[in-house]
Amino acid sequence: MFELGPALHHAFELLRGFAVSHGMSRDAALLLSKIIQANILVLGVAVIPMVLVYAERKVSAFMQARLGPMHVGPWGILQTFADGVKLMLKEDVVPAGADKWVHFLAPVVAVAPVFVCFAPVPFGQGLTPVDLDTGVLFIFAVSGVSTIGILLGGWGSGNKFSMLGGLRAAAQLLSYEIPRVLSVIPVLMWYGSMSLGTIALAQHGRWLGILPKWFIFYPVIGQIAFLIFLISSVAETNRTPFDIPEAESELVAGFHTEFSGLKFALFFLAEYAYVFLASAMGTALFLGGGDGFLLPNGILPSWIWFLLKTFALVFLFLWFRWTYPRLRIDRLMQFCWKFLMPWSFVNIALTGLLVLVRQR
Amino acid sequence: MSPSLSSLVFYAFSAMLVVTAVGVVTLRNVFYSAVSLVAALTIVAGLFVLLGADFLGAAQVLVYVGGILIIMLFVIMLSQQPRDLLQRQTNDQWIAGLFFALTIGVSLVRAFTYFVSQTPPDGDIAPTSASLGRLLLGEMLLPFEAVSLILLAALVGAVVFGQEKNA
Amino acid sequence: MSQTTTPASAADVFPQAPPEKGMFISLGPQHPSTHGVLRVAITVDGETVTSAQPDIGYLHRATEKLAEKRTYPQIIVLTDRLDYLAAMTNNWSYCLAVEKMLAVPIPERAEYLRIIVGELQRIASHCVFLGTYGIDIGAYTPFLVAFGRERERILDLFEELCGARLTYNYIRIGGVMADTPAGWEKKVREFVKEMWGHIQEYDTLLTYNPIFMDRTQNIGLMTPEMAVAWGITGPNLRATGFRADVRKDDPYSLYPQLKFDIPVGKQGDCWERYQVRVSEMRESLKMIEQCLDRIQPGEWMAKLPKVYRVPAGEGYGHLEAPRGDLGFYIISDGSPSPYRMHIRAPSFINLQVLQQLLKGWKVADVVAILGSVDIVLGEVDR
Amino acid sequence: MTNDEILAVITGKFPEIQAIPKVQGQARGDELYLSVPAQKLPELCRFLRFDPPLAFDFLSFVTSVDWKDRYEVVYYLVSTLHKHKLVLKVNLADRATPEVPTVTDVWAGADWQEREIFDLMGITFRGHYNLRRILLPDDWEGHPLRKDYVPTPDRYD
Repeated sequence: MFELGPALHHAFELLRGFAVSHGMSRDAALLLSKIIQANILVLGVAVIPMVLVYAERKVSAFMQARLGPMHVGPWGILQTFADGVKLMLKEDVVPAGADKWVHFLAPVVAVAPVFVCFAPVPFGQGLTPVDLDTGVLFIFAVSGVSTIGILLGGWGSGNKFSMLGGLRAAAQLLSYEIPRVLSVIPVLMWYGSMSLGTIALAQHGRWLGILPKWFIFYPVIGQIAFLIFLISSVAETNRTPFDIPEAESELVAGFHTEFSGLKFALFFLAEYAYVFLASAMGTALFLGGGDGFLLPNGILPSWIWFLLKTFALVFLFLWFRWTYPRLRIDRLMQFCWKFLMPWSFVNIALTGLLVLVRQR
Repeated sequence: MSPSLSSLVFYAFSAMLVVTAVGVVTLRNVFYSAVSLVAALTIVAGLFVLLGADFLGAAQVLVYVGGILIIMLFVIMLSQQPRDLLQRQTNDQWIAGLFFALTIGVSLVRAFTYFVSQTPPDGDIAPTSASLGRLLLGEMLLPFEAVSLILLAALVGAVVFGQEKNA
Repeated sequence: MSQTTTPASAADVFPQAPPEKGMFISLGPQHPSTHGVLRVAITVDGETVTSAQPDIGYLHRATEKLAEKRTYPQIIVLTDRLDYLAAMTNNWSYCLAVEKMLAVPIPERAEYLRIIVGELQRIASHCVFLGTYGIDIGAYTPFLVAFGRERERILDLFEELCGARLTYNYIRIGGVMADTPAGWEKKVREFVKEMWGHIQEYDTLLTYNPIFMDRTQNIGLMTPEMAVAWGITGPNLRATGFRADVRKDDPYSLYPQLKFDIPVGKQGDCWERYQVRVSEMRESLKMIEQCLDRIQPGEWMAKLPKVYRVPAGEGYGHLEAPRGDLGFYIISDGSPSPYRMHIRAPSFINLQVLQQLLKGWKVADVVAILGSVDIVLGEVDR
Repeated sequence: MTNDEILAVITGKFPEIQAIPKVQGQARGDELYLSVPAQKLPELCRFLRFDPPLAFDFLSFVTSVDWKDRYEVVYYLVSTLHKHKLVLKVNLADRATPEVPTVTDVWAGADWQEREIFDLMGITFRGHYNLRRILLPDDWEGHPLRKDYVPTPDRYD
């Protein structure tokens, strides 16, 4: 019904026409509309973590027989907004022994990649900000940069323990990036393209009328790929049961303990934005993007379906955090190198076989 | 992207690239030069994308910035003591160095001007990952496998050297 | 019925001075997982701990010196603040020692009330351990469930009984402070019925959670010889497979008439120290049910003069507190206040084994082992 | 084993140790009380610990008492196998430098308890591997549990 994609497209056409008619060159108008689109995306990515923080506090509350934030706004909806304002007003403490520039740069390098990563994500029909041909690879590449932010955070805090904490967190991110990339390769092999838009589109349609042709329902390879992707995404976003930075703060200070005020808010925003990014990628790659099920097509627009499925995956992330204790650091590394990686290789081989069979 | 806009972006990127590259060499603090190396390589990736090699740009960021430079930062953070971080970057043979740089510079400039005049800038920017993939696993299969063998040998070597004596 | 302990070999049991080399980490005294004001100085060689020296005394209130200046009933208030998570059993143990010297008969209803209240206190104390140990290992929900929901129910019952939630001062020399309010026993019975389901919940939530087991099994192993040599008592000792419980070995009150057994572990690792406490909660529930069935209305306080003098002499009374064998050694010179009172605090003696127990384990395990020993600093520092 | 059998076994090996009889009207538990000279302590403890019929493998607690004219160190022993109990009392006549040999080599559990007695009562334990203050700050003067202890005024400096 009210698909947002074409409507927005049409709006920008009108805008460009209006600008050109008022003496603006075609290029300038095009650039202007691109800038406006980018701003909408950045605003969206800045708002989503606030929704996620609220969701996390409410979900954890109900899991623990309590109510969660209730005072600020009806059912505590404005609580995260209030937290944001509080963090902005907090004094930004830079430790004496710290390296001022690196302390300033760390949150920037940790947060900036997140905004860029959302470009190729297909929010719905026609709602892909930039349908890059190498979408998946682009996201993995740019999200790798934020690991450097964590290292800078560890170094910029000036104390030996937070540096150790930063190193351990970076080691975890590096090692879990590999199974995450490997787990997505079967999807790319099967659909022959790296653009998230085309992959999501290719998953529309039904098997025998009822089972949607999502990659997760492909016999063995779908489930293995999805599970490895989910597990390594939880590890990539430093969330329980892989939250080494928090565990480190028990013994060795975590890398972001020396940051306060807005800088801490940026690290916080990065974590939740990555959770949303991982869920969005999971939806696009494994759950068929904007493709609805059960209800006949067209009742709900595709971007609503996309958001529903993404929030379902986000709920999984939240659920893990409040039920599982923390893995010890060496078990965590062992799990990655000795369990996730071999299985992702097996999965790639299996998919290769299936692709061969399909070509016959 | 009309020619005037893309050339503007190109010159901006190149200028930033030169600044960060010089920064890598001249910055007194080793950590700062590592960070400016990160910036330099990211800008190189930007240039690749500008030239239409989107796969190469993404791979550059993934491999260099996401992998190699993080290891470099690891090494710097683990090994360096704060005091000997601030070493003087330049030494007294800088005259010989300058002369050598000039000759290399002149020959490079002549080479570029020759190439630029030869190849007309092609028009549309087509996605390259498919053709690159076919090339790598088609004609170039043998060198591709050879390179992976060399990398494997390097990996095993690093682990052996990294092994602590008593382990 | 407990098996004999072979003489401990010197190497693995006896303390040696800490080595000097290795990186030094100071854990505490302000620290999320040391359960109170305790500092543990750890020297680390790479990832493994080479020596650990707990540093205590931050909460020392000289209870033993204070006792010499107070009359016998006034000291009950002091004992509340020793193991502040199990004030009932503190009061009870002190009253046992004094009653043993006074040789005064305790009415049966008072004895049953003491057992009901003592076992409820054990469940509440183990709930606290369950919650905080979950947090040490990284699981946040058990804390809200065990500490928040169950323990609150017990504290409400105690508040209804004696007006206080932590420092009850309910068990007095010769009996109990007051009879139970109307309907109190019915509420306890309801709580006990519900609690059976809750303990089942803990098993699924934490006890048999694969990551929890991975973090705690085969970690912080303790042999029975080492435990007995270090004087360890309570769940920590029983987790090593050594069946020793004051309620069975040196029975007091009406415990001989109750049917309950002593849960025992096998190899004394962190998981079994946790598991023994959870199954002990089940035994406590059994005992409370039996007491509720047998309790009759009647006298709840022995006849004692206003100011009574304990005959000169000495006496040692002890019982099975949630954290181990808590005893009071009292020397009286016939005056209204004791000449000397020594408190055998189980947490104080259990804590010293850390010097031996932490050696050789990884840094990441220190928090798990320290949490599993379950000490309360009020009792350690006295 | 009853108290008398234990007493018989001990006096068999150590003739100079006698039991402390229970005075009429004195409140006391049913344990056997022994008075032990300080220098005989290590040998007796090792005998009590490793002699099979006695097997006192569990040291419940160690404490000390200041009787104004003498100090007294009390050991409360329990055998987990035979379930019998024993109380050893060591009297230290000289008040200037009260000293008792350590028992940490027989029962490791005495480690901190002896340090606490040293800290609060001022009795040194010869041979203890780590004898320093445990509860009070290291620079504390005096031993609070002594009857003649004058509390230093509160310092707010």
